[in-house]
Amino acid sequence: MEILTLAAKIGAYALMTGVLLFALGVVALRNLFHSALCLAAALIGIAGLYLFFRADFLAAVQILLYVGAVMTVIIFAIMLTEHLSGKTTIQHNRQSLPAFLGIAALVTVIAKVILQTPWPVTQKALGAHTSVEGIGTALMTVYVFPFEVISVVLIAALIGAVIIAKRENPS
Amino acid sequence: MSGAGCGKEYGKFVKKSVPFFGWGVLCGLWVTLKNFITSYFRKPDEGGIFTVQYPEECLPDFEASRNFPFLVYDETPEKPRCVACGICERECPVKCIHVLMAKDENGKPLRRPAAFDIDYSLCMNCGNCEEVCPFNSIFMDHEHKIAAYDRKDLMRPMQKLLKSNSYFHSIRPRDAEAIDRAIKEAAEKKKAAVPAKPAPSPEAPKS
Amino acid sequence: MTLIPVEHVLIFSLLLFAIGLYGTLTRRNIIGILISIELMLNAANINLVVFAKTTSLSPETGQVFAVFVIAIAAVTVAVGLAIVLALYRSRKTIFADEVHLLKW
Amino acid sequence: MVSLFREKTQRADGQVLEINFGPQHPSTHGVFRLHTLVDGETIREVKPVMGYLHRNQEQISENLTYTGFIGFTDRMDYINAIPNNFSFVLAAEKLAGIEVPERADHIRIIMAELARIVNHMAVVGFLLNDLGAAFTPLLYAFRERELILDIFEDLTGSRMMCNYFRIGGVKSDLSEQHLATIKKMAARLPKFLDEFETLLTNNEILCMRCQNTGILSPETAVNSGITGPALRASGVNYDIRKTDRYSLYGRFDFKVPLGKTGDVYDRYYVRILEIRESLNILRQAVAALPRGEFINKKTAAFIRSPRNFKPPVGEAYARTESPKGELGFYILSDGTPQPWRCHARAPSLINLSALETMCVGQKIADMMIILGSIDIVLGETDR
Amino acid sequence: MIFDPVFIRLKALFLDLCARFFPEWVVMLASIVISAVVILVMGPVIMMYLTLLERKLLGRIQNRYGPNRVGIWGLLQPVADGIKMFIKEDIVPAHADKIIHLLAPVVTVVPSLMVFLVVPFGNGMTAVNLNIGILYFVAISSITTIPIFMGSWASRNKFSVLGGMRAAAQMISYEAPMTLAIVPVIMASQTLATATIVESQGGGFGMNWFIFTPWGLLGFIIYFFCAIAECNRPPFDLPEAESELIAGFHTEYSGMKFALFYMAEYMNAFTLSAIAVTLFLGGWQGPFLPSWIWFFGKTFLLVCVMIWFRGTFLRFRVDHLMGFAWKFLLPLSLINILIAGLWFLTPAIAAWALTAGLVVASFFVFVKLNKTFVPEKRTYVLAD
Repeated sequence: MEILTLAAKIGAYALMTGVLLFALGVVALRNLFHSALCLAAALIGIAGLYLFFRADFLAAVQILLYVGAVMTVIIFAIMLTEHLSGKTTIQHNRQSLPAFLGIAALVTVIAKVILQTPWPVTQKALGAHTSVEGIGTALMTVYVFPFEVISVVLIAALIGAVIIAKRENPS
Repeated sequence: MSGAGCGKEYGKFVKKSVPFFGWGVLCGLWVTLKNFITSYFRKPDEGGIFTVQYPEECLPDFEASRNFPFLVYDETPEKPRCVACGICERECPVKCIHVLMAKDENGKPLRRPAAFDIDYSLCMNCGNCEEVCPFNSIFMDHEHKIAAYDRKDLMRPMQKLLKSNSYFHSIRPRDAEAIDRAIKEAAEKKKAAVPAKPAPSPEAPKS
Repeated sequence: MTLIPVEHVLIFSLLLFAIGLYGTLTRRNIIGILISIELMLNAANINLVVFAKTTSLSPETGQVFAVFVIAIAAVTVAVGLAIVLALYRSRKTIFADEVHLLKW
Repeated sequence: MVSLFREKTQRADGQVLEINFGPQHPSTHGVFRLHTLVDGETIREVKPVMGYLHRNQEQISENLTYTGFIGFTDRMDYINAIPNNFSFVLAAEKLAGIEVPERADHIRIIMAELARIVNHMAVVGFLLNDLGAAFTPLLYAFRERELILDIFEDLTGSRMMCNYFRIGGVKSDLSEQHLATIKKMAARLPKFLDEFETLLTNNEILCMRCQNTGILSPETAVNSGITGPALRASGVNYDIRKTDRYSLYGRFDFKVPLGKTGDVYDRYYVRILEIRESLNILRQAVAALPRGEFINKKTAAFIRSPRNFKPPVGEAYARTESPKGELGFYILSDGTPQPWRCHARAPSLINLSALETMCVGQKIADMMIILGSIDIVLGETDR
Repeated sequence: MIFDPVFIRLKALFLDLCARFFPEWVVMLASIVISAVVILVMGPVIMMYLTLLERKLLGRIQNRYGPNRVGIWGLLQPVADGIKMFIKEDIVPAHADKIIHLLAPVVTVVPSLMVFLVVPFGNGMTAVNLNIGILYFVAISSITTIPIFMGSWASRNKFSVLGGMRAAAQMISYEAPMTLAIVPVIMASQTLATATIVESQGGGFGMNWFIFTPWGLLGFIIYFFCAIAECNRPPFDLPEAESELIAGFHTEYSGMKFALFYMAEYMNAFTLSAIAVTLFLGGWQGPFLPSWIWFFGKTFLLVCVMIWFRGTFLRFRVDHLMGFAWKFLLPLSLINILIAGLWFLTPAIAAWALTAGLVVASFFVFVKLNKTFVPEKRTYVLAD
């Protein structure tokens, strides 16, 4: 049976490198439409990762919300703003070198911190498989206040987006 | 001018009111369902399936239907009725008939066509040539399978155009008898009046 | 979950966050910036889930917070793109460095 | 491709697209281009571009005899040839002062009304096909239309290119057997019409799509010279069969259906009512068919020798109520067997002039059904 | 019923066979591979014979025969279509974005195949019994907007961009009512897993399928309309409306790529009606016949209803489409959740009367609110 676990491990690492590659695609590609599609692929990869962590409710929500809704809005925006000819202008501004150096420094610092701290991995948590019912009850009992606040924020965003994007109808 | 008021307002043609929102659509669904079910057992002429499986079955041709012209000969293809007078060539609206009168060795015109071509790719099946021909020699055929790989094949020479009088009887029985009767009468009148100047060309009353 | 040590996943989400940050800083197109912000939010989400699975007492908290983060991300995209559309309609351009009325 | 709207697309804000609903588009009923300026889904401007099917028919008529040209008039409004023959022959008779025997006139009216039914069924069928009913109403309408086309083939020799009318009468007589099939068809058609109406007239989606789209007010209709069902759907009571009473239309009593708002729905339903009225006339004409010859004795000879038909010098204009509108033929004769000038007043061309006023502000999907509802045929528009 | 688990026994037999020769993990792998292969074979075959079924039924509605030249009753017609699609030249427009143009058909087919994972074909015959079954189905069916965008944007042609925009707008606005129409079913069966949903509808000679409850009927109607909209079939086939946009987002596709789009559309139609059967028509529950015959019978019945709709309905316009979803179906589905809640709280008899009355009342209230949808009454003058 350990072959299957080995296969799962290799699968997880492959998935992670895949997501990183797609993320690089998002940042580096000149054509905006291609980078949006790379983001979609990265999000699906991350949903796969959640499945690997046996958080299947979250994987489904991630695909439903991110890939289904957020990506569609982004592609709508791309379609409305880019004219069909699609001649790609330069996509990166001048600060790319200083930004790269700064981020590299940040990464080394945080990586050192991650590798040194002894993460308290408790055996009990590993076994527990969070089911959909668990999340449902948590949402409705412990986190009911943030749940209501989120719905208010969503309504506010909805109305705000409509007002900003609404075109004053031509007379 | 606007006649909205001047006619009697017919209540009958007020569009029927719809009991509830989805009613019209449900009636439409009922009509298609009814057609679907009855298509299995209704006879073709009252609304059943009337498709004809073309290559195997074929719709019977109507007698008067006109497709492409053809020449008639009485006994042998060498003696067609046509006398190469050229009236049909002149009257054809699309100019698709070309006639050449035969000449014997010392140049005297014979009353026979040497060449009679009809360009089937130009012909529009109007049937004028059949009407204007004084010698009842050109008629409209029923045969419509004339597809060809090359436009040159559609230029029909005389040999291909000539068809026997019996074929003419087979496709258009009524017209054929009327014309034969007219020709027989004209022949007797001519025999009876042989001493006198031959009668003018026989008037074929079109039935 | 015991298959992969926690550190590897954290390194992975750190790299993802770094790529997102790089994208936000260097892209000229505002939609490109919004896309990179999405990447950063996702990196944070992965951390939430991993910590919930390995270290916390009640395993659902991580996933519930992840759901809230996804909702917030949807809000940012919706409002951000509404602004982008209004901007495109009035200025015909959506390049961040060309929209510089406040700069003198 | 020079763009008519080049400067407009640059200046306008928002997503202004310049789309060509090009010559080979599935729903423009033939070769016809709509050069449209579209903002999102709503239409800003429409410029019809025609002339793809111009065959120079009027020039050809100048070196053809009158009988020879009748074959060409079939090809103008190729959906039904009879109304074209009718008005050309009427113009020639008015020019030469030939009167038509009773039986010939009755046969002409029977054929004209059959052609009107054929045309309205085809138009309603194609309009609903544009609306997307996957061919079902079209095939129901065509199932009945086949019966009439069989009558045409049996009588005139060809289903659509009839070439049946001659100056002074018709080419061949209407036998008893033809009358029987016409009566059988007339008996069966109302049953079909009721079924067609239950399928469609109260259909919610049809009402949603067609009501209040492409509204043509009576004033603009009259000013832009629209005639036919499109005009009557806007409420203007103008039917040449009633105003001119040409041929024998004075003897038959029939009604002229008028709409009120003049939108696509009214144009669709006025055509269905007109089919019922045509059936009415057909029954009366078949009942009142007298005996006698089917062509004026003097002009019968001209069939055999068209060159002898030399109308006097002069001009004549005769118009009839073709299913698409007022179809008129103006013939100028210089005494020779060939007309000096022969011009056809094609209703499709003139009905197109109101297309832009109807389409501006509507959606793209509506433009197609508005075009379908005013029922144009490119053979007649471009001649 | 000996026929019922025939496929399960077949698979078990095969697994014992290979258990003798291979180690333990290969057997586990084999069982996954078997169900995967069955789905990968069954999907396209179902799609092929759905196209034939559609052309035959449409023919019969329109008083003509369907295809009957290839094979006895035209049974080999799908094979002929398949060969035709292989042979046809694959045209890629000059300015098109080559990679995305190639990728779009692939990305359409993948989600429609993945949905088969969750469909309960028979008693114990679900490929993978995920405990988030229905949520997985909703998530995967929400991905289908992305390939439509890819297809329309990559072809660089105005018609396909318009078609793409319309398709995406339609997909999103019909996803909301569909998801909300599923909620009452989850409330009734207390679980997301499809197999247990079907089990909770068992017994009583089919009388306690969910469709026989007022909220179930309303939910089924809403779900069915959204399912038709989701797979772009008439009366919602606006994105590829031939009369206006030629073929919408797959205008520039031909040959095998077009076949993939075509296959995805029909597989979507099959899976959406399969899920409709699972949720509302009691999946494989049925008195005598084996379970999978019940399932396939009901699904094909629903697909025939979709084909029947295609033969009768006209096409919606874009704003009607949106209005119908947001202003009519969405409020109805929200009210439906309320009604389902009342249904579980009130005792039996009162529950029936109350909920049935509420369902009818809400239908008429929302019809009144949407004045534009109700057709006007027209009068016609017959002047002389």
